[in-house]
Amino acid sequence: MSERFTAQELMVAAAAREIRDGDLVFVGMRLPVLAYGVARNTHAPNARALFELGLLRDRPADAFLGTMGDPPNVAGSLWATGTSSTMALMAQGDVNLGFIGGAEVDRFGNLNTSYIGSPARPQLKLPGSGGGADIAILSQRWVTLMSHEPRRLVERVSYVTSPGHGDGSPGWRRRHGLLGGGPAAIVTTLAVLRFPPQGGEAYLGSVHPGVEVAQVQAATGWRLEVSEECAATPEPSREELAQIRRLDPGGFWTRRSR
Amino acid sequence: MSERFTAQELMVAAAAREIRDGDLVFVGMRLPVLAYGVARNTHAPNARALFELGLLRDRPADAFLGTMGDPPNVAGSLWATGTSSTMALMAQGDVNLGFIGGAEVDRFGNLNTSYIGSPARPQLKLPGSGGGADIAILSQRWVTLMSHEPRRLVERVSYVTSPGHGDGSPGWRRRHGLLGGGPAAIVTTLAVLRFPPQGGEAYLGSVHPGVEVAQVQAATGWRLEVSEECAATPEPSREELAQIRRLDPGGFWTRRSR
Amino acid sequence: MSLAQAVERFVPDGAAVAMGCCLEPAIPFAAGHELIRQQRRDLKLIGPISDSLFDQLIGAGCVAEVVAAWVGNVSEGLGHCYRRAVESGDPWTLTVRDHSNFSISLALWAAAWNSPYIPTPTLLGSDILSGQAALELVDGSVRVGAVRPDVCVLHVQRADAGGRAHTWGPLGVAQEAALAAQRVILTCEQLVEPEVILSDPSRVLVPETKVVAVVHEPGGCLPSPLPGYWKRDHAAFREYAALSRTAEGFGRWLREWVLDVPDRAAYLAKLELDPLRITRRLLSEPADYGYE
Amino acid sequence: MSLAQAVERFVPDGAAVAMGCCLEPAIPFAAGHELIRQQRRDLKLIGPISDSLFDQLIGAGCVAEVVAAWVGNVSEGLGHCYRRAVESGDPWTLTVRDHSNFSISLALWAAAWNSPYIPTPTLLGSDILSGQAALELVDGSVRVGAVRPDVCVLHVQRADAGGRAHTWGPLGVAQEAALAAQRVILTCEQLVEPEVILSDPSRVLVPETKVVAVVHEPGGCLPSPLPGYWKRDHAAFREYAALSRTAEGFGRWLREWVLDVPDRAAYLAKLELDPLRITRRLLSEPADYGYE
Repeated sequence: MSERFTAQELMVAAAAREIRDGDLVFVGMRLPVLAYGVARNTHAPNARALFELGLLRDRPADAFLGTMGDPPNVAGSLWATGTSSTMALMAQGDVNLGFIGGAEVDRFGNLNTSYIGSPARPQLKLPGSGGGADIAILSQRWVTLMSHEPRRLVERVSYVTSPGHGDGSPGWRRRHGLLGGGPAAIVTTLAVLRFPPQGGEAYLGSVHPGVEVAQVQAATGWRLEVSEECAATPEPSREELAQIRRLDPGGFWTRRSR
Repeated sequence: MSERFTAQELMVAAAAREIRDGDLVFVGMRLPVLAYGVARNTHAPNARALFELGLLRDRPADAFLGTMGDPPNVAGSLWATGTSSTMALMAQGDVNLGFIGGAEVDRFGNLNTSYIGSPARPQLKLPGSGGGADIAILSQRWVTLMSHEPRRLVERVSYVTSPGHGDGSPGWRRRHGLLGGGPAAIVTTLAVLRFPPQGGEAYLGSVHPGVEVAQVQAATGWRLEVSEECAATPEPSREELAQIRRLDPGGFWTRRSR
Repeated sequence: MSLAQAVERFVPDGAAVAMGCCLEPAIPFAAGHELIRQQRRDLKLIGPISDSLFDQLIGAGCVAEVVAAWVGNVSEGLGHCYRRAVESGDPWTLTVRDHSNFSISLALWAAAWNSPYIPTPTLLGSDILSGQAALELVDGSVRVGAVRPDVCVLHVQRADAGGRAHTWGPLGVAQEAALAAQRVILTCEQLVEPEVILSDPSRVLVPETKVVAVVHEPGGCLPSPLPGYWKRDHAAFREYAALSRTAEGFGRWLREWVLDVPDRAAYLAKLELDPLRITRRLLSEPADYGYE
Repeated sequence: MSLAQAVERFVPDGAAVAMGCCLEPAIPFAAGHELIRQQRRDLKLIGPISDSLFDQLIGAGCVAEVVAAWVGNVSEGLGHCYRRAVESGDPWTLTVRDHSNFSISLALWAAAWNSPYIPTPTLLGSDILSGQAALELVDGSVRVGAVRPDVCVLHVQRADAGGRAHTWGPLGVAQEAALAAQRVILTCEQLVEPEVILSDPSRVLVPETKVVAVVHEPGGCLPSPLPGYWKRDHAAFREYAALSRTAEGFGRWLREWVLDVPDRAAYLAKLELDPLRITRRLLSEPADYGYE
């Protein structure tokens, strides 16, 4: 990886490029906050951000955010309301793109942020859904960001907190009544995995600069399909990096080891 | 009836006396607005008023109200909110007393404010429930006010907008899942009709000054039980009248012929 | 955008329109009168208590269906056009879906959340249930089916051109109606700079993503009141009640106050406004949104 | 009333307590720490996302059940006491009722309206449904059963002694939690005259009829932020994350920041407050409630 940027900065830039101009984006915790800000200030000037605690914005906050509830995110917002009102927009299909933080994901894009091992006596208790399940079920498409490790990208998650394409069979989401189109991409520390528009199984969409396909495969818990167009993930542009560093001046999200 | 006060003024005073100190009162349209103000400023200084459009008050408005939505009712209110929030308090059983305007009532206290005649092609279409059905079903007890005429106090209403004691059989409300205790009184232009605490049939509780029991019976569409304690409805006190006239200085509600 | 343009573009014949959502105050009468002037037909009106506006639209022949808790004239009583339509199909037949104030609110919340219905204890034992498929008694609760407006029209105190608005005072079912609606039209007393609205995002009721038109229409609520701006024009409600008693009288009222009036400015010019205007200010304590 | 008195009187052992309802801001940490000092036991905690507060209460042994969408540390990650309790029953066994943010909101709205449940498309296809009777899949919708708190604790910007309060900023599930609760305890930054609150009834979230205690507790939200008053104390969340990784470390944290601290004033005295305090005001445009 380049000296010019960190893996987190590359992930933020890649996530930002998933946002289209004019999108209503349901912004999750952490890196997606930065991704929205970068997109809004570069290629998507008309993208709006909806936050589950009850905020709507048309521009990033004027100061650093440790959480979406920090006061700079409230000042200058377009709508300060309750969770159920922001969820109403998503339940009606108005949210074009959602971001969900992932702990464990499988080849069909199902996310587990609840229990590793048996829910009755898990090896690891994760914090839970938050708004993740809501985004996964109700937003038009969604993207998750996570560290690329074999224990995180697994063949099948043992517990589905936020459903992706279920068992991968065609029409699984529609059959189960899920409203949105499901996961569109998994942005990791090594690569961007994508899903076919009709759902199904993740494939390797692009590898990050300096990363080998074999390295991605070794860090993935299933045999990964590689798309014909698989190329290098574009590096963050100078403008994107400037935006990231303006939004995260201390490197809280993008430079500290976590 | 005395020259000292109108029938409406007497009704307001009688209705006000149904309010106990500390009550949370769900105030309907028209005369009940005055009744709340009189009670609050005389014997029930701690009574609060809840209005279905989304207001809570602990004192009457400082100026005349044509409707509960007039700006003087908003200024100085304790809570300006939505209908569903005020209804939440009532659905939880927090409303001690509700008032409903009636067009037609029957011996079991069922109110019709919807259709006279067949709903498919009625002889008279009345405005409908408003919050009436909600009050009838959810408040702890409720009172209705109406003109005492045989066409209004009928054996059985043809359409139950706001249920009272149903068919009058013991436990009818409980059997049908209605939460509150039902109608406590009907305040009319001639008398106050009351219901036994356990429900059932209305009886004559008191007759207004100068009114004969026979006159009440003649104006009632069923054979009216007369309670042993049946006496004259107390006249409005000087203080009550002063309050009424302060709240309705032009006689909009209590002096004009309607 | 003018009100005529907004109504022309966003309220087609047959639309399901929520109006009068705050109950007695802030009723968008100007928008309703414009619907009449544009001879809109087959509307489905949705609202809790309509203080004369629904009656006027019904009398003018704009309405095929009413989904409401109460249709009349709050200070005066009956809605005479509503009566005539239901009793004798004059000017034409009307489908009535009766609700209570609570149930219409729940129906709108259900639509806002894309829930099929919300179960509730209200309406138990009431004949409002009878014959209405959207109000179903199951397992001891009433399932109030979702009611989704195509358009919600709100009259608000102030808005900016971008569709952000401040509302204050009682809200009735305005929040759920606006959230449930496909689109929202705002008429406002004051058109202000975005800075004014953005200074207080907690006072914004409707997300701008729903708002398709903002119309600067002072007095657009009259004869209904609006905190901080207008008293209720009781005399207008009384006159309307008296005239609308007969179809012929309603026709005269309609010509004088709607058809012969090109727009809201002309309506206001016919009134003595000073007694209706609220002039003494009662300003709220500001809230501090500081962050540094 | 002091916070100690309010907690003593209104939050008994076994109570179902809603806290952290605004999600990341305005979390009533002072009240939570008082619950720990008073050794409250068998609490049922209800909330959407708890930014460390639920983790602390769990670690201190106050909690028997958690009804929540997320329990952790928003900027730092896992909730280590929560993990230990679920993974190995340390300090003791915890019943977990998983929700999403939307479903916990609907569960509270259902309770507020005395509805048995609200059906919704959210949670379809999620294992959150499995084995939870209060989340039932019927007819293609998920029925989210009502969740009724005994007490809801909110930290607000300003309140008067009569229980009326102004809140602004994002609300999360605070409105439905307060409406659903049997009683509400308010802690506030500023205790003001009733005139301040009554100047703006639209900013009142909770009817005073629900409020059983108002406690003047400046900084009662720290380390969580509050618009107009406090920045988030990121360092405190980081320190908590690092120490709470082990039960022993959590014990040290607990003694230093809760048990050895008699009250919130003493907590604040341990901090460097100036960098956390918001000093630059950003005042909202007032609303006019005039009526004459």
